[in-house]
Amino acid sequence: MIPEIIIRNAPALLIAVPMLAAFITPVIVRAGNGVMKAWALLATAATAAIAAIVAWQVLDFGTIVYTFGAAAPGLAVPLDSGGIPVRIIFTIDAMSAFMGIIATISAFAVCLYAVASEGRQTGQEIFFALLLLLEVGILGMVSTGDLFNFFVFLEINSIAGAALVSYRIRGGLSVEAAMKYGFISTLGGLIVLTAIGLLYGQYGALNMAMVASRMQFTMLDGIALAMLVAALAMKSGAVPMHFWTPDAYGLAPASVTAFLVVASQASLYGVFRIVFTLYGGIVQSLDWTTVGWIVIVLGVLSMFVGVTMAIPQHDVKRLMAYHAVSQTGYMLLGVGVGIALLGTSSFDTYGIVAMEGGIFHIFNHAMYKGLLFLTAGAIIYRTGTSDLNRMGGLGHSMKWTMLFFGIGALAIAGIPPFNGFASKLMIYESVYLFNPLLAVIAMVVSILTLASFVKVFHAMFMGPRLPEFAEVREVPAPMLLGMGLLAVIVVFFGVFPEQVVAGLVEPAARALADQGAYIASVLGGA
Amino acid sequence: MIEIFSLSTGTGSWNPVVWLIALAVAFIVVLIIWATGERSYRREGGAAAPFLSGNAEPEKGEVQIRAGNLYWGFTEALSGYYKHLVPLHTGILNDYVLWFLGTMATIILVLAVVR
Amino acid sequence: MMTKIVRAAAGILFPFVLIFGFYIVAHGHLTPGGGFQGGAVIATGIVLLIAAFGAGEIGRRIGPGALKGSEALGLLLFIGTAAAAFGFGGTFFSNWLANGGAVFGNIVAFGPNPGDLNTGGVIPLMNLAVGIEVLGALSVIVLLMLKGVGEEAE
Amino acid sequence: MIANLPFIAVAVVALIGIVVILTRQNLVKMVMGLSLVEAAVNLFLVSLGYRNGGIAPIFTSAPAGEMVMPTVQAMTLTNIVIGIATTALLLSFVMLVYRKYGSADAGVMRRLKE
Repeated sequence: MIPEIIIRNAPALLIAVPMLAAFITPVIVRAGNGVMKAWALLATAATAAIAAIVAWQVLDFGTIVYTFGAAAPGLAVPLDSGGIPVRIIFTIDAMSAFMGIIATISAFAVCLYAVASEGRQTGQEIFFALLLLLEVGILGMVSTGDLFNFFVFLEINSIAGAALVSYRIRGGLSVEAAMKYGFISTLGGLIVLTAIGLLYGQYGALNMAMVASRMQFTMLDGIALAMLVAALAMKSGAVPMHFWTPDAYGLAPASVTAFLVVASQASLYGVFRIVFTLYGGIVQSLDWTTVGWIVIVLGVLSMFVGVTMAIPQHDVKRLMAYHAVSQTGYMLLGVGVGIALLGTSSFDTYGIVAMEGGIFHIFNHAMYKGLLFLTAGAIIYRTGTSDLNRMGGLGHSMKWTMLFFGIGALAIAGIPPFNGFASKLMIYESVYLFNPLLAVIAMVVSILTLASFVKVFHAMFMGPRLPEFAEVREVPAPMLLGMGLLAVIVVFFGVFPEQVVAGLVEPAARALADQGAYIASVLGGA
Repeated sequence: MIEIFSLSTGTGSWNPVVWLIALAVAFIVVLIIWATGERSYRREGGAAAPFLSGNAEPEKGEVQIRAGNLYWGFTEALSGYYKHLVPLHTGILNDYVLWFLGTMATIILVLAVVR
Repeated sequence: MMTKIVRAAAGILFPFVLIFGFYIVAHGHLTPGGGFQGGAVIATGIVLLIAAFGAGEIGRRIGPGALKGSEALGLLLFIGTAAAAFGFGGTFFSNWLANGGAVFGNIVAFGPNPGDLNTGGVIPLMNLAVGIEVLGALSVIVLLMLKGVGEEAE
Repeated sequence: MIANLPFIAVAVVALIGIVVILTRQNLVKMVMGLSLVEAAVNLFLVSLGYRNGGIAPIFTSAPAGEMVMPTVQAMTLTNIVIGIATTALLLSFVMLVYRKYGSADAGVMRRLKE
């Protein structure tokens, strides 16, 4: 049914299709804006289909290894190389496939939304080209098995993201946000590269599996680990390195913000991949628990500071951005508990559940946070203001947007039966067994989240119809479709969590925890 | 059948389908109670109008509570916490970098030097 | 716009800069250099012209449109060469021209040798693509930034 | 000691860059500091690949002997290319900030806070 050549080369197409589409976009725009938008939509849909093929292959037949430039995809270690994988290798295990699905679904919904929401802007071909490049960066980060390649995609991610944040100038405010984002992520990228240099200097390899199999855990390795964790946690917006997040999320166009959430999660994936796969060999030592606790502390700080900073905000997107910081904390907490417990007897009873909860939360967060940012963008699109103090009574004229916002808000607050509840329940129960205090903090944060979103809902939609918004209508259909797609996923994942957890999340958590299988898939059981 | 849809969390399980059915049942119960209520109630004739000690009801737009006034008590009660937290968000790029490098240095200290 | 001496010297130097740049691009698979470096050298030549004749004049003669076109052409050529490998049954980026006997297809001699330009398979092609891309991109960056500075001065 | 000189230079250049980033509020100077850090990282990578007495890793007419590591040089080159892109992007941002705010100072560029 699907041509064999596509299945065989699916990991490469995952990068090649959006990249080619991005480069063609500035050319194809000469045939008209409509053609260009249709092209961008087609490209994101095709990428989503390829990500689905990749995920199906991975879940059915195990980790895929794709060697660029080799005669066959599986030839990771050439015969004349002395047992070192010299080429750029994509190693796609269940976790990578999982992140790929998140990124491509979100990209498609965002693209659908942006077709209408950016319709009044100039230079749209650059916007869609950058959006596709950002998708390339994210997909590359999550699928690569090569440290330097990871850095390159991280930089593509940063540059495309910073350029997109400044897409609308808005009297310089967006440029300020983009400057801060671009500057600090470039510095983070350089620190990642230094850490990669430290590892290369010691082990003479860039392939993650190769470095992991040679890892000696010297002091330099510890420094490299700290640099990688700090820089990537900064890119994912963990407190106390979160200061760029509200700026960039708040000022970027709403469609971009919804996708930047996924871009941050690719960095979060980087943290987990580095800790588990690269450094998974130190499980038994005391350091390992320290690593877990560092991630947990970052997570708890993010949860608490994020939500408390969100409550007094009055700019709707800045408020949501602080919530994004807070929700990132849940993922760090869940997976951090998994890290701290890895290798102990408790891991199989509740450590793995905490990890599954954290990883499931990545998916849920990308969907409901994307949905919330898109609804905020829809409100701003029609009212022209993002200040909550000036809004009110929009529920009369924007019923669909109100419905989607309600779904997103209930999901982020962890109210059943939406998807946020399912993942948060897994985190609460397993974290309670690890350390009851952490679980209590997580629940308090969840309550504060609900309180904060009640405020936003009231301010935006409730109350009588205000005279200044008498002309406000519902947003155009493509924007509603983009939001609707995400809302359907939020509800579906909330009603059938077990299927998703068993089908996608658990393989991802197991793949992340199993360092030996990752190394063996590249180096061939050595 | 039930097991397929329930999410097991290691210590317990959560079944959204049963929960939804329970919600629907509760909704039906509420509907039945509501339907047994007084049918002769009339909205017109001033029965539903607000009574504000005899004063005239103000314009709707004026009584809308804007977002800035919500949770005033919460932020006021935690003002000691917010007094320290909010000024940290200076918006100056140098401070962003300082926080980032400071956190990184702390993690390096904890992970590599102290062990 | 600078003095006549500078303009005349720039006019004489420009062809040499171009030739040197294309030499670096074409020999990228044999000697240090390659697409990026060669493209950067060529872009330096264009910057030389801009410095001598002013951004306005050069912007009118060459035009950001043409440079952006060369950027897109280079990128498409690069990805196209990489993707063409699918047609030959290889993986993405695999070298489907090397050792084929045809264009750039000579077999590389073992050990130290003076170097044969007709080797390398797709690597020279990709160098060329990158060279085209970089000369367009770097020149367009300089042109647009100078345009912004010019608006500032007015 | 002599073999460690490049790494000492790396530390000095990186420190200068970081101090510039932390203490100067002029955005152009901050970008310059970032470029210094980047230069330090590049120097670090190239020094990693150096082998004592090694020759340039070019096979054309190469004399017999040890070669330095080419991988790090490729990495450095890639980082230089990325550095050009980021520096150009950041400098354009500085230009726009200057035009809109009337100042290229990090202390002025703080309308987004709290």
